[in-house]
Amino acid sequence: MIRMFGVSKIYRNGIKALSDINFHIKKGEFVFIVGPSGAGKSTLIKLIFREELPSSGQVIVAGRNVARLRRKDLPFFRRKIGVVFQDFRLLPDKTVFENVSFAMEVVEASKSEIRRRVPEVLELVGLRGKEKSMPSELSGGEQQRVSLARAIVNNPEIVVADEPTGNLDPETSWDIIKLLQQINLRGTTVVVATHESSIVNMLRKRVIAIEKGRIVRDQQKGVYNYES
Amino acid sequence: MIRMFGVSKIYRNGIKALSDINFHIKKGEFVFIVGPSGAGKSTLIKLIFREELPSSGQVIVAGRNVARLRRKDLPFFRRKIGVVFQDFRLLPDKTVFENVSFAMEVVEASKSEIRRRVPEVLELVGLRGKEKSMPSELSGGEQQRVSLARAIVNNPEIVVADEPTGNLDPETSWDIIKLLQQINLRGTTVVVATHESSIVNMLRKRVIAIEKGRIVRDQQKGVYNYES
Amino acid sequence: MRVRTFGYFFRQAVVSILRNSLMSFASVSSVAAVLIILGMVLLLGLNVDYIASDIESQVEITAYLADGLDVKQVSEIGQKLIQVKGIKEVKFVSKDEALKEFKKQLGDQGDLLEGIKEDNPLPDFYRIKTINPSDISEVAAELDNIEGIVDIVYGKEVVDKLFKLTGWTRLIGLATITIFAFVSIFIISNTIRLTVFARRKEIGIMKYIGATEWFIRWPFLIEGMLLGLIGALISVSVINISYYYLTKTVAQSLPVIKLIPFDSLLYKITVGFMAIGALLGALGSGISIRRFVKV
Amino acid sequence: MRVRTFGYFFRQAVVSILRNSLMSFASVSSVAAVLIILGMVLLLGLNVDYIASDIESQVEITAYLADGLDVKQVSEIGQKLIQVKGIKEVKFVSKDEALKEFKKQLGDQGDLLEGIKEDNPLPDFYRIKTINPSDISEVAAELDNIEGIVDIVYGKEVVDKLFKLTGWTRLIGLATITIFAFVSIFIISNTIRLTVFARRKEIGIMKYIGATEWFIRWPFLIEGMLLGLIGALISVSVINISYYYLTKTVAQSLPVIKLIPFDSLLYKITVGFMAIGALLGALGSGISIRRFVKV
Ligand SMILES: Nc1ncnc2c1ncn2[C@@H]1O[C@H](COP(=O)(O)OP(=O)(O)OP(=O)(O)O)[C@@H](O)[C@H]1O
Ligand SMILES: Nc1ncnc2c1ncn2[C@@H]1O[C@H](COP(=O)(O)OP(=O)(O)OP(=O)(O)O)[C@@H](O)[C@H]1O
Ligand SMILES: [Mg+2]
Ligand SMILES: [Mg+2]
Repeated sequence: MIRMFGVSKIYRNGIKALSDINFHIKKGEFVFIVGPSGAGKSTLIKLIFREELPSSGQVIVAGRNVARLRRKDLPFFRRKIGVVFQDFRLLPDKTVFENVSFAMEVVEASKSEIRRRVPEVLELVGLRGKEKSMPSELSGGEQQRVSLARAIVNNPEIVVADEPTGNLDPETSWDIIKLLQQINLRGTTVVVATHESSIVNMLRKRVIAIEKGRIVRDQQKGVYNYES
Repeated sequence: MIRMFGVSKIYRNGIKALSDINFHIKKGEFVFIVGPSGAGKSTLIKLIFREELPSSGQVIVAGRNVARLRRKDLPFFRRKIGVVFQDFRLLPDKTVFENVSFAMEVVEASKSEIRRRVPEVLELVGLRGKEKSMPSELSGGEQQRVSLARAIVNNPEIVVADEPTGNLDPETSWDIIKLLQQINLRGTTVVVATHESSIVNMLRKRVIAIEKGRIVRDQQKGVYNYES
Repeated sequence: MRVRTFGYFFRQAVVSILRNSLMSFASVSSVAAVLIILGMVLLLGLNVDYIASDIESQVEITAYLADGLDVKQVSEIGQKLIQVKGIKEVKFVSKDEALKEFKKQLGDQGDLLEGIKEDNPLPDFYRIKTINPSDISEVAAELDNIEGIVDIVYGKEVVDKLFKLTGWTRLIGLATITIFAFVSIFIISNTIRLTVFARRKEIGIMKYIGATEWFIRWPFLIEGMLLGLIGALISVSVINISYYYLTKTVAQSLPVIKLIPFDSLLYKITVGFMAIGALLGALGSGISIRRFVKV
Repeated sequence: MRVRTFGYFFRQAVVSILRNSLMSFASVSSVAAVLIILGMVLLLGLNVDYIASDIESQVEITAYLADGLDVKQVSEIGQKLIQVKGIKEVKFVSKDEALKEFKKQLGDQGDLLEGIKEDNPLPDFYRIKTINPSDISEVAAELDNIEGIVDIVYGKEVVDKLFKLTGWTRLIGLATITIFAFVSIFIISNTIRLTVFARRKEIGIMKYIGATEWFIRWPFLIEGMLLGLIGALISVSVINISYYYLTKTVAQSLPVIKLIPFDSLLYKITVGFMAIGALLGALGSGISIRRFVKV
């Protein structure tokens, strides 16, 4: 489902965020990306949904080489991927409901479908009753969950989540991770960049560890830290 | 240093974020604020540096009743408090160096002072070499550390940090917490809202736990969770 | 695209205008201000043209007749004149009428002619207006070979000067209107552009969610269109009301100056400006969004 | 506040303009466009006033003298006239000169007067210009009791009409300039306001860091001032160059129309517009930032 061959990424200011990344995530896998702050996790995730293009190497997602996507195909490619952004990226002028429904409007879902599905997803992430709040009226954790709700509302083939529990207490974090697991069980490929060692250690899923832009470990049923 | 008497906060949309909060944090204390997402931690912190005013009750910080501060005294009051924001709040048009030096320009520090102190603080938070980056060119954790650097650069009397490690890996988190402890040892009052149970449990500092806007526990040498 | 999606775009645009009320207000009022100015200039230019045409239309040829023609001969010449191409109007002036007119022209000094009354030296003449005032020289040349006409006078110098002047006035008027129109387009699209700038991050977010470029564009286009339309609406209201009172006041205090009547302009300017406002708003928004929508 | 802090503000403003280059460009060009238009209107208005004054200054009184005065008497009257308050210029015209002039005025029809040559019925007269053209009636009244003057003519109706017309033209010109000036102020401050809107979040952040209101304001004020100043600079360049060529072209092709000479305007408009640009930029920025700086 997601493959990278010899990928490296050098930002415009000369910073080398990734070097020689190779991996293959199969359909239906659940993968954690771990590594210290600034290691390149977010960059890796941005390559998947083509926010950034690789400086060299090939990124192949859902059978498409992202570098070769034509401009008009890009939106349709991105609809296959639900993204939870590290910085949430909610639309500041839209309510919680509208932020989530926006993703469905984009794919021209029917009104009745939207009315049914959006509350359902908001319920799943524990945000019932916040439908009419604006993002600026939410706590950090609540914003993060709106971002998650938006990512999963269209049942995408792939969900990539960049620190989806960074602003959440352990209990809520667990609920969110369970939700991602459920989605994964239904066949969705799930990639989660995270710092939460307890969650990684508990779940025993595949772990790709990055340090200074290089994969230092790629382990099935892995833990957060080799040494621990 | 920080006292609240019967404080409650109702936001304009009618949401009751805090009810009947009472506590007293003494000069030089190190306090964790914990609680589930949406409990009211950020609201509590916003009351301390007067981003928000209490709907009822008294908030007294550094001997001043925040509700009675005159507009012209407000900036000077705020300079006593270094804040790490949950959403970082970096100035998007300024480089990392400028973001930190801005806090010193505000107090009209001398040029030589700024040239000496800013690199020193950036070194402390592990951001050496990122001086010239713009916030948009930083990873989430790097941005968070810039926010921290800015909060401590002027050696304020009080440091309040809203989830200062939410975007950091465990190791970097520990470095940051140690930094806060050092600052605390020099006499600064430190208030940290956090979800990181491992850190809270390890440090055994005073813990104020909030749930649904109420203090449910205020414990010296506390842990993250009663039950755990 | 479904009709329902279009309804969604429209609602999004309206909601966005309301939620960004400060910014909407700033841009609508700028658009209105610019269009009011453009309207003023346009009305000024049109009126200058109108007055110039009015003055030009008073230009005429005087065809002096030979002395001692009888009534039949005179009317025959009249018949011939009417058939000449380019002539609009022909009026006979007898020598007596001519003297009266001449006296009147002289005003205070008219008394000087008192002595000439008995032996009127002035000839009869035809006063001729051309369909197209600027064709006057050609038409005058045609009259030369009509028998019974002894002299053709049309103040060549004065007429040439007049046309030069009205020509210049028209040119300056047109140039001014054109410049103002371009500047207005520029300012309006710049204003709308600034409102888009303020929201450029949203555009990026929408793209990462899988919105097509047009899905992002449409609400912005509609929003720009609505902002432009509202601005235009305000401007035409102000222009119409002001012009109504201006024509009324001028008609009372300065009847010499003939302005274009209010009624005949109202409709065109209203429709035209609404169209301009809507178009420029949509364009300004569309152009500035391009930069952010791409990539 | 230290001088060094002010240097910091200035640097911040410049850096901010450069980093927000797209937005800076949009607002500078809008300011320039608005000021170019204002400049055009201002020059038009000033020139209309200039031309109106020129026409007014040609208004004159004709004081007809009694028949058969000798040279001494005539020059005595001249002496008296010069001493009358409000009179600028006095010129004697003999009956022969008068007839010649009259003929010239009649042009083609001048031949009609051929017969009168021998027995010239026209009187000698003085042609009088007043210092202040609009005082003409009062001055004329004063002349009534000077001996030897039999009639005083100054075309009361024509002069009244002329002053009514120039008065109206001036009024409309002034009104137009005033309206344009206000609209320009409005658009410029609106434009600068939009650039501040786009950065309102930064202002909040600065406050929470403990910046005083003036510490936040100064860089924005300076930035607004600089944007206004640059816009004004562009506009005065365009205005000066265009006006230079306009005066040159008009002097060649339409020497009848006397425009205000280029040199005498250049300096005032340049300085004035720079000041306006800087002031409006700073004000627009200052006013719009108030809303965000407070609380
Ligand atoms: N747009 C950018 N331009 C330039 N450099 C960038 C950009 N984005 C990230 N970087 C740099 O690339 C490196 C990797 O960043 P990335 O965001 O991938 O880290 P990360 O692993 O997600 O870190 P964190 O856990 O702190 O979010 C960092 O050193 C960062 O400063
Ligand atoms: N500006 C606001 N206007 C209205 N409601 C708000 C506002 N800010 C926060 N709230 C609401 O107040 C409650 C408390 O929010 P707060 O940000 O204090 O939570 P928190 O404890 O910091 O949560 P988290 O751990 O997720 O950051 C939440 O229900 C939130 O939706
Ligand atoms: Mg990251
Ligand atoms: Mg919070």
